[in-house]
Amino acid sequence: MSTAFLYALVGTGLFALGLYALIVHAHLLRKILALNIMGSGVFMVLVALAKRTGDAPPDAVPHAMVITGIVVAVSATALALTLMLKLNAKSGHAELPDDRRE
Amino acid sequence: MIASSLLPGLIIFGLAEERVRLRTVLNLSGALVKLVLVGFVLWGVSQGQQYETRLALLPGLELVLRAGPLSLLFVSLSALLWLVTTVYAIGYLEGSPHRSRFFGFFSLCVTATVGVALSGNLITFLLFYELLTLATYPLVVHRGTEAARHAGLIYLRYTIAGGALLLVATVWLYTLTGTLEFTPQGFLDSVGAEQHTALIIIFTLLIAGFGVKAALVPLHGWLPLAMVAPAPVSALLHAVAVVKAGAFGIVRVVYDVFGVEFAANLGVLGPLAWLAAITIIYGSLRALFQDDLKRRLAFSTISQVSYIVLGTAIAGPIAAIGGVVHLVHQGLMKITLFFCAGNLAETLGIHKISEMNGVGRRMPWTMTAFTVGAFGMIGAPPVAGFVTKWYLGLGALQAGQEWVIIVLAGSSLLNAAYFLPILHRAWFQEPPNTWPKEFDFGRKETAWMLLLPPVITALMALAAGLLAAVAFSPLEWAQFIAEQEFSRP
Amino acid sequence: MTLLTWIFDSLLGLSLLWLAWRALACPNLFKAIVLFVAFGLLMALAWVRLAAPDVALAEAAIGAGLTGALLMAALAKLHPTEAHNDFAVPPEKNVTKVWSWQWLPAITILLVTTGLGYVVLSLPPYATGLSTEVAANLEISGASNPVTAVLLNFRGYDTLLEIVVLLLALLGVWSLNSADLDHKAAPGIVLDTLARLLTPIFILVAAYLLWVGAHAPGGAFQAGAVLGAAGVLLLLAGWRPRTGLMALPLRLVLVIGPAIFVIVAMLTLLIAGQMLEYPPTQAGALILILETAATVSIGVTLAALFLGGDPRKNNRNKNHT
Amino acid sequence: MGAVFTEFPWGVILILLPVTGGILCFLWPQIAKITGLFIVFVVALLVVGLAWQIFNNGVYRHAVGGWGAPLGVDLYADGLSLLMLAITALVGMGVSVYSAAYFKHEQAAQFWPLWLLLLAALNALFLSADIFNVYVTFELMGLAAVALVALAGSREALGAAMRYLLAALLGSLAYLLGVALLYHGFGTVDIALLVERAEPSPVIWAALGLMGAGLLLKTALFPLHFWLPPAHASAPTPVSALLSALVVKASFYILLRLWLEIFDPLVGGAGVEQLLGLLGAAAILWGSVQALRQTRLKLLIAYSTVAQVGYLFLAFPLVAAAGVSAWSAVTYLVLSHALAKAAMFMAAGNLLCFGGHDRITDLDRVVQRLPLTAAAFALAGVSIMGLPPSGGFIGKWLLLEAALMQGRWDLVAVMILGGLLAAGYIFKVLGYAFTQADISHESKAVPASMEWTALLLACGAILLGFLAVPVLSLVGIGDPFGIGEVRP
Repeated sequence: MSTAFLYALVGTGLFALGLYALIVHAHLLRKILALNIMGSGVFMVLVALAKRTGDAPPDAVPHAMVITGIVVAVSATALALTLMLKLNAKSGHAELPDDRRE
Repeated sequence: MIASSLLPGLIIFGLAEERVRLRTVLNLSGALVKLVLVGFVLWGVSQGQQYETRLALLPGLELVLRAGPLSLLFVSLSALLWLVTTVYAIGYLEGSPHRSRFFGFFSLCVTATVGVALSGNLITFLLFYELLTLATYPLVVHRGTEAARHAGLIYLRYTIAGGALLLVATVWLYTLTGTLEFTPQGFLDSVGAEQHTALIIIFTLLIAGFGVKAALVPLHGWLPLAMVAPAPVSALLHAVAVVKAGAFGIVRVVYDVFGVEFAANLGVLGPLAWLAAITIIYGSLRALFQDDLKRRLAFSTISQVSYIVLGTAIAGPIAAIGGVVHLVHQGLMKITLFFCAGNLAETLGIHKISEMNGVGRRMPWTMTAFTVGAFGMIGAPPVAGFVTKWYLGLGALQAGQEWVIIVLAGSSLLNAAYFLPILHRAWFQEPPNTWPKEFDFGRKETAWMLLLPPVITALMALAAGLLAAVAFSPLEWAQFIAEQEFSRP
Repeated sequence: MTLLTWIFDSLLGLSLLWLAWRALACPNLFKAIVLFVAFGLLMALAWVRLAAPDVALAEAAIGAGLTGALLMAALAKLHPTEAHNDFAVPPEKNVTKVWSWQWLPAITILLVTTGLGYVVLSLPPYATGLSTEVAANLEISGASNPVTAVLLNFRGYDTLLEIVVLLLALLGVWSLNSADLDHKAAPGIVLDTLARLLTPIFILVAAYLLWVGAHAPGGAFQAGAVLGAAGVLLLLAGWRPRTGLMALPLRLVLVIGPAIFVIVAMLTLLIAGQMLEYPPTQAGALILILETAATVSIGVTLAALFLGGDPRKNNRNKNHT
Repeated sequence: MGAVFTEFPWGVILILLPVTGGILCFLWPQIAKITGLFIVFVVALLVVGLAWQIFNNGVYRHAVGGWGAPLGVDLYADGLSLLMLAITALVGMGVSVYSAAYFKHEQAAQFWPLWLLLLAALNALFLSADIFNVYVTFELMGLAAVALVALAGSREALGAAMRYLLAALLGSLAYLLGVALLYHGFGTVDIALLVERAEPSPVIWAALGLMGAGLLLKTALFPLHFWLPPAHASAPTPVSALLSALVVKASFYILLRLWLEIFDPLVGGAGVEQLLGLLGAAAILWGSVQALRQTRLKLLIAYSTVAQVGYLFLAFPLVAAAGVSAWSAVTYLVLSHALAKAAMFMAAGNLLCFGGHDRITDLDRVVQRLPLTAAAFALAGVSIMGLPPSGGFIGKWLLLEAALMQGRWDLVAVMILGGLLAAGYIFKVLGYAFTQADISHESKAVPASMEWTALLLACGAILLGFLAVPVLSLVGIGDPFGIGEVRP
């Protein structure tokens, strides 16, 4: 198996791990971490598969996409963290209110 | 023609509560203009002119308004009665709150009725029919009490569900035929025999949908409850708008969608006739046991409207005349009765039949009008109701359906049984010393705006019976319509 | 591929997965964040192995560095009882719960991932993507580093929107929160000195990355991130900008990136007929202008995000509470 | 003169102008309201210009940077995009006028830049022809929407915004993974090129699964709707209107595009449509029943959105035999729901503002004294129930027609039942408009502009019922539904 596919598989694995953690964990900080790791997984798939060029330099377009993605991810993370803190200050919890308690 | 009541309606919504005079002027002028227009078109059509308006609604579907003979019969009725009812309502609601809202929806309601009458195809019909539902709901709940809200809810449940059935049936019909245009003798000849089961289901759906408003048993549950509405609303609901729209819908379906012959071949008219007969008897029986005057009238309506359906379902030209002409006759008579009931309630506070002892001496004009209406309902000559029953009976014999005669006779007996005691009480019993709640109108028996309308409608009912053979009488029109339907080119 | 690199790649991949797992599962949130930062650094290593040095730089600076700092700062501000109690349910209850419902997502995700893995492997082993097109047009793009060419020229429109996303995040944060502008005493002499020493160096590094980005790994995002890091360091050391600067001047600096981008987009639309179509002769200069503006905005925005609130609202909110 | 109109790059300005506006509003909050209103109205004019252009020249295509796909990003507009842009501009104007009176002081300063950037994101989304670019616009839209929800500041709003953000990010990541697979499978992210290059393969299925799941989550199709009711109900009123009317439709639009262009030709007929239809039916029933059970007005309206989204998905299984009707129905439902739901939320907002609460059982004190608002709610309700004459009726008619053509009685039943339930929950509210209640004292005046915008939008939804022929012919430009080629 070539490097490209090896890392691409790692990427899908990261995506899956993040998804699982996002679903089962209640703490918002953990959910935010999970989304970041999912994101890393997706970026990994994008970049890894760009290296299927043999000895030639890899495809630069996915690289640019990933850089865009990283900036978007940090923006979203910052907003999410602020929301979490604000929610925490208002309710004393850093979990989402349960649906059933409505 | 539609605009003549839509525009005042919309303007009235915007009017402040205090602008009584302006509102009255708008209302009456709208009604008069409409009447004049109707007269004009009536004359035009009798000269062989065509009036038609088309507006594209969807690719392949248009909004069609067409003034055919059947439409005009209904339009003339509603235009005439609207004017009368408007006068009555202005008198009736003097001083009560939310009048702008009331008259706004009132006008919308008539708009919808005229739309229903003039519809040239099923989708236009459906459109105005639903508009009618929406416009009448605020009228039913106008009083704003808990009972009114409840009645409104029941009313909606029935009518919206009925509307949904209509929608399915209409769309289905459209997918089968590709047209919805009302055509004398129907437009289904092209549909292959393998689709006949589907057509029977469609017919059932359509009848069920219209039957809700026409209050066919067992779909009549909303009507007695809706009696909580103010008297002019009841009058309008029963005589002109809602119930009639349902009955009119059934007539349209049988004549202009399916065609009498086609429907008879499908075998759907027999059950419809039976359903109508059951409704006639059931409504009369229930009416017999009501002490509340308006409720008795309501069950009477259930019974009477089915004459129209019956006339349609018998599938013979003479019965058809009876059915169609009853559309007008029942309207005239029933509106008289409701106006009178309203007068009794507004003047003396009488709601129950047991309180009506000797009321004829206190309010002779009102009760005379009431008597005319009641005799008409029973079918005694020379009031209009007699003409209906005569033609229905003849038609049934002609079509070889003798059982209908028994139904007619039975229902006439029952009608007599629930109206005659009222008349007896009113005219021949001693009046009590005090009425439940008397309002003072000086030397007159009640306000003239309340008194005039029932007297006029009673006179018209009499006239329709006496002058049935004159040109332009309802009977003449009905004969014209029946000829169109039954004469194959 | 030699056996040695294969072993190295496998080990790196496995450690990435393991670190991610630990970061998501370890009960202590502080540890989790540390593990996440470590994960980010290993990711950077992986990017290098995948011949993506630009991504590696961005990941190290933004993905691991700034995200880590944001996470740490947030953790510090969390309500004390929440910061350490990271599972909603107490552990013993958690165990019983595992069997009641957690197996369902686990199995579903496992199946889906297996499917995804199969799909990934079904791709052709050799594909050039758009690299030939990129290479063919590199000459006239105004940048010899293909990643910069894609970011600022070929797909410059994406980048325009992305800078707006960053600004938007700041708008969101500011609408939620106000920032504390009181000067803080430096937490320690070490940090203070470090900050004073490192800030100029960081700025220099940022300038270098920006300049070199045109033909070598680096560029606006990496430079902006380094600039942001300098800001974070200053903020950590207790430095707070003067209130007078917080009004219009700060906002002007924050929007200079998106603003210049929009202006360039409009001008190119008017002159060349297509949005962001640079005349080949001026492409290099235009890209440099865009990148400089973007760097400044990115750096300041990132630092402002770290500050975590709207400095303008500070005084008003104090009066309320 | 004509040439100026037909050659002018309306589409690009549609994106750049609101971005500029957002920046200006951020820089000078004092003039945010004026700037915002001005920009939104100019955007509406630009849409008219674009419509003129598309009408004369056919589809609009703009190669950003002059490169053209696959290297560059393309903008693309056909009849469908145009209609989405138009409805965005229309609802956007309404919301802007409403907001000008609704938001005060500091909140206004925060609202306008966020809203203008959201408008830019929506316009960019409807013009995009590039699936990675769509990802970026999604993030722009998502973050703006979340920040707008959080503007309400209450605990419920913050929780709802958080949930919304997590769902939006998850959806975006799933979508992005799909983009990654498509790019590496076929070497492009341009939709038109993907259509040429794509062929049935595991990649297509995986991409469909990932992008589909992500987009369904964003569109809030049952059972992925969990985030929608709290977010739409607790947001500030103009934001609720924007979210329900436009933002949900944006992800649906992309789903529709991708399905029509890429996936349907490759995997159509393999049961995916049926699944979508099934979920749509479930959404209608579940959303309607939940709406009926709510005690708070805004939650009721939010659940109604869940149900209405379901109708859009009923069209998918109906395309095989009745493509024209089904897709026309979808277009119409999208348009009329946008107008009606925006009007409905605004009406609810007026009641909330007037009476200080939105408990349905206590509405009697409020509804009576805001006749314009009550009328707006009622007219919007007519469209939502699908009663004639209204845009909703036309949509429902077309959808019923399609279902009957195909003999799908199950779907017919669902539609009818959904309509009845809708009537149930709408009249549950309207019934109170007619009850007699004593005058209460704790009430605030509602600005006339807020009442009138609600009413005008509702009238728009009704009026739409008479415009089917021109609207549907406009959608047909560029043949977005592929009706030109009849499928076997």
